[in-house]
Amino acid sequence: MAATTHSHRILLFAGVAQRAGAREWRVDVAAGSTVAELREELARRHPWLRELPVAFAVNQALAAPTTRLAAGDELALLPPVSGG
Amino acid sequence: MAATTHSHRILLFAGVAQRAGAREWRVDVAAGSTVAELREELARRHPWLRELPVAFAVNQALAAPTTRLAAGDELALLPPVSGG
Amino acid sequence: MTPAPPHLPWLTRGAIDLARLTAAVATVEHGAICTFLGTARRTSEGREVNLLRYEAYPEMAEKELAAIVAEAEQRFAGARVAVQHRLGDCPLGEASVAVVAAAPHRVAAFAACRHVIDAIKERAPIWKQEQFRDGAAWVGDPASYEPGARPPAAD
Amino acid sequence: MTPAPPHLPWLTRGAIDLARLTAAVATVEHGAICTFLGTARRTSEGREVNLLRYEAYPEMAEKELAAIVAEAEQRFAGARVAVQHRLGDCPLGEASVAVVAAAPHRVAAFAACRHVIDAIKERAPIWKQEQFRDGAAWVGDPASYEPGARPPAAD
Repeated sequence: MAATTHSHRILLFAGVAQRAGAREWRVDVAAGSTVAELREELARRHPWLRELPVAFAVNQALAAPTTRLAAGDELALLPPVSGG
Repeated sequence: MAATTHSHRILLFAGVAQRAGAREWRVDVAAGSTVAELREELARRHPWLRELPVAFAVNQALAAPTTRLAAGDELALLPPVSGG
Repeated sequence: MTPAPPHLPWLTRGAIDLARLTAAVATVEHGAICTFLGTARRTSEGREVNLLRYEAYPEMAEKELAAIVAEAEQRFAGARVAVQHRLGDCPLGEASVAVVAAAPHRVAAFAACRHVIDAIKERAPIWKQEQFRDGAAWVGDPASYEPGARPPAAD
Repeated sequence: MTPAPPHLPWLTRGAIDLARLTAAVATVEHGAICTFLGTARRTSEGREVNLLRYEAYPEMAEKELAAIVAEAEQRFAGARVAVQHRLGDCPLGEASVAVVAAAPHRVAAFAACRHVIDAIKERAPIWKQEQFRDGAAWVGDPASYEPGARPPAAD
Protein backbone atom coordinates (compact mmCIF):
# COMPACT_ATOMS: atom_id res chain seq x y z
CA MET A 1 0.00 0.00 0.00
CA ALA A 2 1.43 3.37 -0.96
CA ALA A 3 2.06 5.79 1.92
CA THR A 4 -0.71 8.35 2.30
CA THR A 5 0.39 12.00 2.20
CA HIS A 6 -1.28 15.15 3.43
CA SER A 7 -0.86 18.53 1.86
CA HIS A 8 -0.25 21.26 4.46
CA ARG A 9 -0.15 25.03 4.38
CA ILE A 10 2.66 26.40 6.56
CA LEU A 11 2.23 30.01 7.66
CA LEU A 12 5.39 32.15 7.66
CA PHE A 13 6.07 35.29 9.70
CA ALA A 14 8.52 38.16 10.16
CA GLY A 15 12.13 37.31 9.22
CA VAL A 16 11.13 33.87 7.96
CA ALA A 17 8.53 35.30 5.58
CA GLN A 18 11.08 37.88 4.51
CA ARG A 19 13.74 35.27 3.62
CA ALA A 20 11.18 32.97 2.04
CA GLY A 21 9.76 35.84 0.02
CA ALA A 22 6.36 34.33 0.80
CA ARG A 23 3.64 34.33 3.44
CA GLU A 24 3.12 30.59 3.27
CA TRP A 25 4.54 27.37 1.91
CA ARG A 26 2.70 24.24 0.79
CA VAL A 27 4.24 20.88 1.53
CA ASP A 28 3.13 17.28 1.27
CA VAL A 29 4.06 15.15 4.25
CA ALA A 30 3.61 11.45 4.80
CA ALA A 31 0.79 10.56 7.17
CA GLY A 32 2.09 10.14 10.71
CA SER A 33 5.11 12.40 10.20
CA THR A 34 6.39 14.32 13.20
CA VAL A 35 7.22 18.00 13.53
CA ALA A 36 10.92 17.04 13.64
CA GLU A 37 10.58 15.23 10.30
CA LEU A 38 8.78 18.19 8.76
CA ARG A 39 11.50 20.53 10.03
CA GLU A 40 14.17 18.33 8.45
CA GLU A 41 12.32 18.22 5.15
CA LEU A 42 11.92 22.04 5.12
CA ALA A 43 15.57 22.58 6.05
CA ARG A 44 16.62 20.38 3.13
CA ARG A 45 14.77 22.69 0.79
CA HIS A 46 15.66 25.96 2.58
CA PRO A 47 19.08 25.55 4.22
CA TRP A 48 18.94 29.02 5.82
CA LEU A 49 16.27 27.61 8.15
CA ARG A 50 19.02 25.75 10.03
CA GLU A 51 20.52 29.04 11.23
CA LEU A 52 17.31 30.23 12.82
CA PRO A 53 15.94 28.93 16.13
CA VAL A 54 12.42 28.64 14.73
CA ALA A 55 9.59 26.98 16.61
CA PHE A 56 6.61 25.18 15.11
CA ALA A 57 2.99 25.80 15.92
CA VAL A 58 0.35 23.21 15.16
CA ASN A 59 -3.24 24.43 15.27
CA GLN A 60 -2.13 27.69 16.89
CA ALA A 61 -0.23 26.11 19.77
CA LEU A 62 3.48 25.47 20.19
CA ALA A 63 4.32 21.94 19.14
CA ALA A 64 7.01 19.56 20.40
CA PRO A 65 9.36 17.88 17.88
CA THR A 66 7.56 14.60 18.59
CA THR A 67 4.09 15.93 17.75
CA ARG A 68 2.51 13.95 14.88
CA LEU A 69 0.85 15.84 12.08
CA ALA A 70 -2.70 15.05 11.03
CA ALA A 71 -4.61 15.99 7.90
CA GLY A 72 -6.02 19.51 8.16
CA ASP A 73 -3.60 20.71 10.86
CA GLU A 74 -2.75 24.41 10.58
CA LEU A 75 1.04 24.71 10.71
CA ALA A 76 3.21 27.76 11.30
CA LEU A 77 6.90 28.54 11.52
CA LEU A 78 7.64 30.98 14.34
CA PRO A 79 10.92 32.90 14.41
CA PRO A 80 12.08 34.19 17.83
CA VAL A 81 9.27 36.39 19.16
CA SER A 82 9.86 40.05 19.96
CA GLY A 83 6.52 41.54 20.93
CA GLY A 84 6.03 44.15 23.61
CA MET B 1 19.85 84.81 85.04
CA ALA B 2 16.25 83.73 84.23
CA ALA B 3 15.85 80.96 81.64
CA THR B 4 14.89 82.29 78.20
CA THR B 5 11.77 80.76 76.65
CA HIS B 6 10.58 80.61 73.06
CA SER B 7 6.97 80.60 72.02
CA HIS B 8 6.22 77.95 69.37
CA ARG B 9 3.29 77.15 67.14
CA ILE B 10 2.74 73.41 66.82
CA LEU B 11 0.77 72.31 63.77
CA LEU B 12 -1.74 69.50 64.31
CA PHE B 13 -3.11 67.07 61.72
CA ALA B 14 -5.71 64.34 61.15
CA GLY B 15 -6.63 62.38 64.30
CA VAL B 16 -4.48 64.63 66.49
CA ALA B 17 -6.22 67.77 65.29
CA GLN B 18 -9.54 65.99 65.77
CA ARG B 19 -8.81 65.08 69.41
CA ALA B 20 -7.29 68.48 70.16
CA GLY B 21 -10.25 70.22 68.56
CA ALA B 22 -7.70 72.62 67.10
CA ARG B 23 -5.38 73.02 64.09
CA GLU B 24 -2.50 74.26 66.20
CA TRP B 25 -1.24 74.70 69.73
CA ARG B 26 1.01 77.39 71.13
CA VAL B 27 3.58 76.46 73.77
CA ASP B 28 6.46 78.22 75.47
CA VAL B 29 9.56 76.08 75.78
CA ALA B 30 12.82 76.82 77.55
CA ALA B 31 15.69 77.67 75.21
CA GLY B 32 17.70 74.56 74.40
CA SER B 33 14.83 72.14 75.05
CA THR B 34 14.78 68.91 73.06
CA VAL B 35 11.95 67.34 71.10
CA ALA B 36 11.70 64.66 73.84
CA GLU B 37 11.21 67.36 76.47
CA LEU B 38 8.56 69.08 74.36
CA ARG B 39 6.76 65.79 73.87
CA GLU B 40 6.77 65.18 77.65
CA GLU B 41 5.42 68.67 78.31
CA LEU B 42 2.63 68.22 75.74
CA ALA B 43 1.74 64.76 77.08
CA ARG B 44 1.39 66.23 80.57
CA ARG B 45 -1.22 68.63 79.26
CA HIS B 46 -2.88 66.18 76.85
CA PRO B 47 -2.57 62.66 78.30
CA TRP B 48 -4.23 61.04 75.23
CA LEU B 49 -1.04 61.89 73.30
CA ARG B 50 0.71 59.03 75.10
CA GLU B 51 -1.51 56.47 73.35
CA LEU B 52 -0.59 57.66 69.88
CA PRO B 53 2.73 56.90 68.16
CA VAL B 54 3.10 60.49 66.99
CA ALA B 55 6.26 61.78 65.37
CA PHE B 56 7.59 65.33 65.48
CA ALA B 57 8.62 67.44 62.53
CA VAL B 58 10.90 70.45 62.97
CA ASN B 59 11.02 72.81 60.02
CA GLN B 60 9.20 70.32 57.83
CA ALA B 61 11.55 67.42 58.45
CA LEU B 62 11.23 64.47 60.82
CA ALA B 63 13.07 65.22 64.07
CA ALA B 64 14.85 62.89 66.47
CA PRO B 65 13.97 63.03 70.19
CA THR B 66 17.38 64.62 70.81
CA THR B 67 16.86 67.48 68.34
CA ARG B 68 17.14 70.87 70.12
CA LEU B 69 14.52 73.49 69.40
CA ALA B 70 15.50 76.99 68.33
CA ALA B 71 13.47 80.18 68.24
CA GLY B 72 11.36 80.38 65.11
CA ASP B 73 11.34 76.62 64.40
CA GLU B 74 8.14 75.39 62.77
CA LEU B 75 6.92 72.39 64.76
CA ALA B 76 4.34 69.78 63.84
CA LEU B 77 2.85 66.68 65.44
CA LEU B 78 2.45 63.86 62.91
CA PRO B 79 0.10 60.95 63.63
CA PRO B 80 0.82 57.67 61.74
CA VAL B 81 0.72 58.52 58.03
CA SER B 82 -1.77 56.82 55.70
CA GLY B 83 -1.40 58.44 52.30
CA GLY B 84 -1.65 56.60 49.01
CA MET C 1 19.38 65.28 27.28
CA THR C 2 15.71 66.02 27.47
CA PRO C 3 14.65 69.12 29.36
CA ALA C 4 13.38 68.84 32.90
CA PRO C 5 9.67 68.09 33.08
CA PRO C 6 7.45 71.11 33.56
CA HIS C 7 6.51 71.56 37.18
CA LEU C 8 3.25 69.91 38.11
CA PRO C 9 1.76 70.39 41.55
CA TRP C 10 2.55 67.50 43.91
CA LEU C 11 -0.79 67.92 45.64
CA THR C 12 -4.12 68.60 44.00
CA ARG C 13 -7.67 69.10 45.22
CA GLY C 14 -9.34 67.94 42.01
CA ALA C 15 -9.16 64.80 39.91
CA ILE C 16 -5.69 63.59 38.92
CA ASP C 17 -4.88 64.04 35.23
CA LEU C 18 -2.88 60.92 34.40
CA ALA C 19 -2.25 61.89 30.78
CA ARG C 20 -0.67 65.14 31.90
CA LEU C 21 1.57 63.38 34.40
CA THR C 22 2.64 60.88 31.76
CA ALA C 23 3.37 63.62 29.23
CA ALA C 24 5.55 65.34 31.83
CA VAL C 25 8.02 62.44 32.02
CA ALA C 26 7.76 60.23 28.92
CA THR C 27 10.11 60.91 26.02
CA VAL C 28 11.04 59.00 22.86
CA GLU C 29 14.03 57.59 24.75
CA HIS C 30 11.75 55.80 27.20
CA GLY C 31 10.62 52.39 26.02
CA ALA C 32 8.75 51.60 29.22
CA ILE C 33 6.22 53.44 31.35
CA CYS C 34 4.94 51.91 34.57
CA THR C 35 2.03 53.65 36.27
CA PHE C 36 0.44 53.08 39.64
CA LEU C 37 -2.95 54.46 40.61
CA GLY C 38 -4.26 54.14 44.14
CA THR C 39 -8.04 54.32 43.95
CA ALA C 40 -10.75 54.73 46.55
CA ARG C 41 -12.19 51.31 47.43
CA ARG C 42 -15.73 50.73 48.54
CA THR C 43 -14.84 48.07 51.11
CA SER C 44 -12.34 48.51 53.92
CA GLU C 45 -11.93 45.62 56.35
CA GLY C 46 -15.48 44.56 55.72
CA ARG C 47 -17.02 48.01 56.19
CA GLU C 48 -18.61 50.01 53.43
CA VAL C 49 -16.87 53.31 52.70
CA ASN C 50 -18.79 56.24 51.19
CA LEU C 51 -15.90 58.57 50.52
CA LEU C 52 -12.24 59.06 51.34
CA ARG C 53 -10.89 62.34 52.59
CA TYR C 54 -7.20 63.19 52.47
CA GLU C 55 -5.31 65.75 54.49
CA ALA C 56 -1.62 66.67 54.32
CA TYR C 57 1.00 68.81 55.95
CA PRO C 58 1.36 70.40 52.54
CA GLU C 59 4.77 72.09 52.71
CA MET C 60 6.40 69.01 54.21
CA ALA C 61 4.53 66.62 51.90
CA GLU C 62 5.79 68.52 48.85
CA LYS C 63 9.36 68.30 50.09
CA GLU C 64 8.99 64.61 50.90
CA LEU C 65 7.44 63.73 47.53
CA ALA C 66 10.21 65.63 45.73
CA ALA C 67 12.84 63.79 47.78
CA ILE C 68 11.26 60.40 47.07
CA VAL C 69 11.17 61.10 43.34
CA ALA C 70 14.78 62.34 43.30
CA GLU C 71 15.84 59.21 45.16
CA ALA C 72 14.10 56.92 42.63
CA GLU C 73 15.50 58.79 39.63
CA GLN C 74 18.99 58.46 41.07
CA ARG C 75 18.66 54.81 41.99
CA PHE C 76 17.04 53.52 38.78
CA ALA C 77 19.04 54.24 35.65
CA GLY C 78 17.36 56.63 33.25
CA ALA C 79 14.09 56.73 35.17
CA ARG C 80 11.94 59.84 35.30
CA VAL C 81 9.05 59.94 37.71
CA ALA C 82 5.93 62.08 38.12
CA VAL C 83 3.72 61.94 41.20
CA GLN C 84 0.51 63.56 42.26
CA HIS C 85 -1.54 63.03 45.43
CA ARG C 86 -5.08 64.19 45.86
CA LEU C 87 -6.28 66.13 48.92
CA GLY C 88 -9.80 66.70 50.18
CA ASP C 89 -12.64 64.44 49.09
CA CYS C 90 -11.93 61.50 46.80
CA PRO C 91 -15.07 59.75 45.52
CA LEU C 92 -15.13 55.95 45.22
CA GLY C 93 -13.30 54.60 42.19
CA GLU C 94 -11.30 57.78 41.64
CA ALA C 95 -7.53 57.96 42.04
CA SER C 96 -6.09 59.35 45.26
CA VAL C 97 -2.50 58.99 44.10
CA ALA C 98 -0.73 58.49 40.78
CA VAL C 99 2.89 57.53 40.14
CA VAL C 100 4.24 57.46 36.57
CA ALA C 101 7.75 56.09 36.02
CA ALA C 102 9.27 56.23 32.55
CA ALA C 103 12.55 54.44 31.87
CA PRO C 104 14.50 53.02 28.95
CA HIS C 105 13.53 49.46 29.97
CA ARG C 106 10.77 47.81 31.91
CA VAL C 107 12.72 46.51 34.88
CA ALA C 108 13.73 50.04 35.92
CA ALA C 109 10.25 51.43 35.20
CA PHE C 110 8.58 48.85 37.47
CA ALA C 111 11.21 49.22 40.19
CA ALA C 112 11.06 53.03 40.23
CA CYS C 113 7.26 53.05 40.32
CA ARG C 114 7.12 50.51 43.12
CA HIS C 115 9.81 52.30 45.12
CA VAL C 116 7.95 55.60 44.93
CA ILE C 117 4.52 54.35 45.94
CA ASP C 118 6.00 52.31 48.81
CA ALA C 119 7.94 55.36 50.06
CA ILE C 120 4.89 57.63 49.78
CA LYS C 121 2.86 55.25 51.92
CA GLU C 122 5.65 54.98 54.44
CA ARG C 123 6.91 58.55 54.69
CA ALA C 124 4.73 61.25 53.15
CA PRO C 125 2.86 63.30 55.77
CA ILE C 126 -0.54 62.59 54.30
CA TRP C 127 -3.54 61.13 56.11
CA LYS C 128 -6.60 59.28 54.90
CA GLN C 129 -9.97 59.41 56.57
CA GLU C 130 -12.57 56.78 55.71
CA GLN C 131 -16.09 58.12 55.77
CA PHE C 132 -18.71 55.52 56.64
CA ARG C 133 -22.47 55.83 56.78
CA ASP C 134 -22.33 56.24 60.55
CA GLY C 135 -19.02 57.91 61.20
CA ALA C 136 -15.45 58.41 60.11
CA ALA C 137 -11.99 57.17 61.06
CA TRP C 138 -8.41 58.14 60.28
CA VAL C 139 -6.66 55.09 58.86
CA GLY C 140 -3.95 53.73 61.18
CA ASP C 141 -5.46 55.66 64.08
CA PRO C 142 -8.52 53.62 65.03
CA ALA C 143 -9.10 55.56 68.25
CA SER C 144 -10.04 58.49 66.03
CA TYR C 145 -13.36 56.86 65.10
CA GLU C 146 -16.14 59.39 65.46
CA PRO C 147 -19.63 57.92 65.47
CA GLY C 148 -22.08 60.31 63.95
CA ALA C 149 -19.47 62.17 61.96
CA ARG C 150 -20.80 62.54 58.45
CA PRO C 151 -19.15 63.78 55.34
CA PRO C 152 -19.94 67.47 55.02
CA ALA C 153 -20.85 68.82 51.61
CA ALA C 154 -17.94 68.91 49.20
CA ASP C 155 -15.98 72.14 49.41
CA MET D 1 -19.32 40.02 41.90
CA THR D 2 -18.73 42.53 39.19
CA PRO D 3 -19.65 41.53 35.63
CA ALA D 4 -16.99 40.32 33.22
CA PRO D 5 -15.26 43.14 31.41
CA PRO D 6 -16.62 43.92 27.97
CA HIS D 7 -14.59 42.28 25.27
CA LEU D 8 -11.85 44.49 23.87
CA PRO D 9 -9.75 43.38 20.92
CA TRP D 10 -6.39 41.91 21.95
CA LEU D 11 -4.75 43.30 18.83
CA THR D 12 -5.31 46.70 17.29
CA ARG D 13 -3.97 48.54 14.26
CA GLY D 14 -4.52 52.04 15.66
CA ALA D 15 -3.43 53.82 18.81
CA ILE D 16 -4.09 52.04 22.12
CA ASP D 17 -6.82 53.62 24.23
CA LEU D 18 -5.51 53.26 27.77
CA ALA D 19 -8.56 54.82 29.41
CA ARG D 20 -10.80 52.26 27.74
CA LEU D 21 -8.62 49.37 28.86
CA THR D 22 -8.60 50.72 32.40
CA ALA D 23 -12.36 51.16 32.44
CA ALA D 24 -12.73 47.54 31.32
CA VAL D 25 -11.12 46.16 34.48
CA ALA D 26 -11.20 48.72 37.30
CA THR D 27 -14.08 48.63 39.77
CA VAL D 28 -14.76 50.26 43.12
CA GLU D 29 -13.43 47.10 44.79
CA HIS D 30 -9.97 47.67 43.29
CA GLY D 31 -7.77 49.95 45.33
CA ALA D 32 -4.77 49.53 43.07
CA ILE D 33 -4.19 49.76 39.33
CA CYS D 34 -0.77 49.04 37.86
CA THR D 35 -0.27 49.83 34.19
CA PHE D 36 2.58 49.07 31.86
CA LEU D 37 3.07 50.76 28.51
CA GLY D 38 5.76 49.65 26.11
CA THR D 39 6.56 52.59 23.87
CA ALA D 40 8.55 52.95 20.68
CA ARG D 41 12.07 54.19 21.52
CA ARG D 42 14.16 56.32 19.21
CA THR D 43 17.44 54.60 20.07
CA SER D 44 18.07 50.87 19.82
CA GLU D 45 21.58 49.65 20.59
CA GLY D 46 23.00 52.97 19.50
CA ARG D 47 21.09 53.14 16.21
CA GLU D 48 18.39 55.63 15.46
CA VAL D 49 14.97 54.09 14.81
CA ASN D 50 12.41 55.89 12.65
CA LEU D 51 9.44 53.64 13.23
CA LEU D 52 8.52 50.26 14.65
CA ARG D 53 6.39 47.80 12.75
CA TYR D 54 4.65 44.89 14.47
CA GLU D 55 3.39 41.70 12.94
CA ALA D 56 1.56 38.82 14.62
CA TYR D 57 0.17 35.38 14.00
CA PRO D 58 -3.16 36.88 14.98
CA GLU D 59 -5.28 33.84 15.84
CA MET D 60 -2.51 32.31 17.95
CA ALA D 61 -1.55 35.65 19.53
CA GLU D 62 -5.14 36.20 20.67
CA LYS D 63 -5.25 32.75 22.26
CA GLU D 64 -1.88 33.27 23.91
CA LEU D 65 -2.78 36.72 25.29
CA ALA D 66 -6.06 35.34 26.66
CA ALA D 67 -4.19 32.44 28.30
CA ILE D 68 -1.60 34.78 29.84
CA VAL D 69 -4.31 37.02 31.29
CA ALA D 70 -6.28 34.05 32.66
CA GLU D 71 -3.11 32.72 34.27
CA ALA D 72 -2.38 36.07 35.97
CA GLU D 73 -5.95 36.50 37.20
CA GLN D 74 -5.85 33.03 38.70
CA ARG D 75 -2.44 33.45 40.29
CA PHE D 76 -2.91 36.92 41.81
CA ALA D 77 -5.85 37.21 44.16
CA GLY D 78 -8.60 39.49 42.94
CA ALA D 79 -6.62 40.77 39.95
CA ARG D 80 -8.31 41.67 36.69
CA VAL D 81 -6.15 42.35 33.68
CA ALA D 82 -6.67 44.02 30.31
CA VAL D 83 -4.13 43.82 27.49
CA GLN D 84 -3.81 45.29 24.05
CA HIS D 85 -0.97 44.97 21.54
CA ARG D 86 -0.61 47.17 18.51
CA LEU D 87 0.08 45.79 15.02
CA GLY D 88 1.39 47.56 11.94
CA ASP D 89 3.23 50.85 12.24
CA CYS D 90 3.91 52.33 15.68
CA PRO D 91 5.35 55.86 15.57
CA LEU D 92 8.06 56.85 18.05
CA GLY D 93 6.79 57.62 21.54
CA GLU D 94 3.49 55.80 21.02
CA ALA D 95 2.53 52.65 22.89
CA SER D 96 2.98 49.27 21.21
CA VAL D 97 1.56 47.35 24.16
CA ALA D 98 -0.51 48.16 27.23
CA VAL D 99 -1.19 46.00 30.29
CA VAL D 100 -3.60 47.20 32.97
CA ALA D 101 -3.87 45.16 36.17
CA ALA D 102 -6.45 46.14 38.78
CA ALA D 103 -6.42 44.43 42.18
CA PRO D 104 -7.62 45.05 45.71
CA HIS D 105 -4.05 45.88 46.84
CA ARG D 106 -0.87 47.11 45.21
CA VAL D 107 1.32 44.04 45.63
CA ALA D 108 -1.03 41.92 43.51
CA ALA D 109 -1.52 44.72 40.97
CA PHE D 110 2.24 45.10 40.40
CA ALA D 111 2.83 41.34 40.32
CA ALA D 112 0.01 40.66 37.85
CA CYS D 113 1.09 43.49 35.55
CA ARG D 114 4.72 42.36 35.58
CA HIS D 115 3.80 38.72 35.02
CA VAL D 116 1.69 39.58 31.99
CA ILE D 117 4.21 41.82 30.22
CA ASP D 118 7.02 39.33 30.87
CA ALA D 119 4.91 36.48 29.47
CA ILE D 120 3.88 38.50 26.42
CA LYS D 121 7.52 39.20 25.59
CA GLU D 122 8.42 35.56 26.10
CA ARG D 123 5.52 33.74 24.51
CA ALA D 124 3.18 35.81 22.35
CA PRO D 125 3.72 35.18 18.61
CA ILE D 126 4.33 38.84 17.81
CA TRP D 127 7.36 40.27 16.03
CA LYS D 128 8.88 43.73 16.01
CA GLN D 129 10.72 45.22 13.08
CA GLU D 130 12.92 48.26 13.63
CA GLN D 131 12.94 50.63 10.68
CA PHE D 132 16.17 52.61 10.32
CA ARG D 133 17.06 55.30 7.85
CA ASP D 134 18.92 52.78 5.72
CA GLY D 135 17.13 49.53 6.30
CA ALA D 136 15.10 47.40 8.66
CA ALA D 137 15.63 44.44 10.96
CA TRP D 138 13.44 42.00 12.87
CA VAL D 139 14.42 42.20 16.54
CA GLY D 140 16.06 38.99 17.80
CA ASP D 141 16.75 37.95 14.21
CA PRO D 142 19.70 40.12 13.19
CA ALA D 143 20.34 38.15 10.00
CA SER D 144 17.06 39.64 8.77
CA TYR D 145 18.64 43.05 8.30
CA GLU D 146 17.75 44.42 4.88
CA PRO D 147 19.85 47.34 3.78
CA GLY D 148 17.87 49.67 1.62
CA ALA D 149 14.52 48.57 2.98
CA ARG D 150 12.57 51.69 3.73
CA PRO D 151 9.33 52.11 5.58
CA PRO D 152 6.57 52.21 2.99
CA ALA D 153 3.85 54.80 3.32
CA ALA D 154 1.52 54.17 6.24
CA ASP D 155 -1.43 51.99 5.33
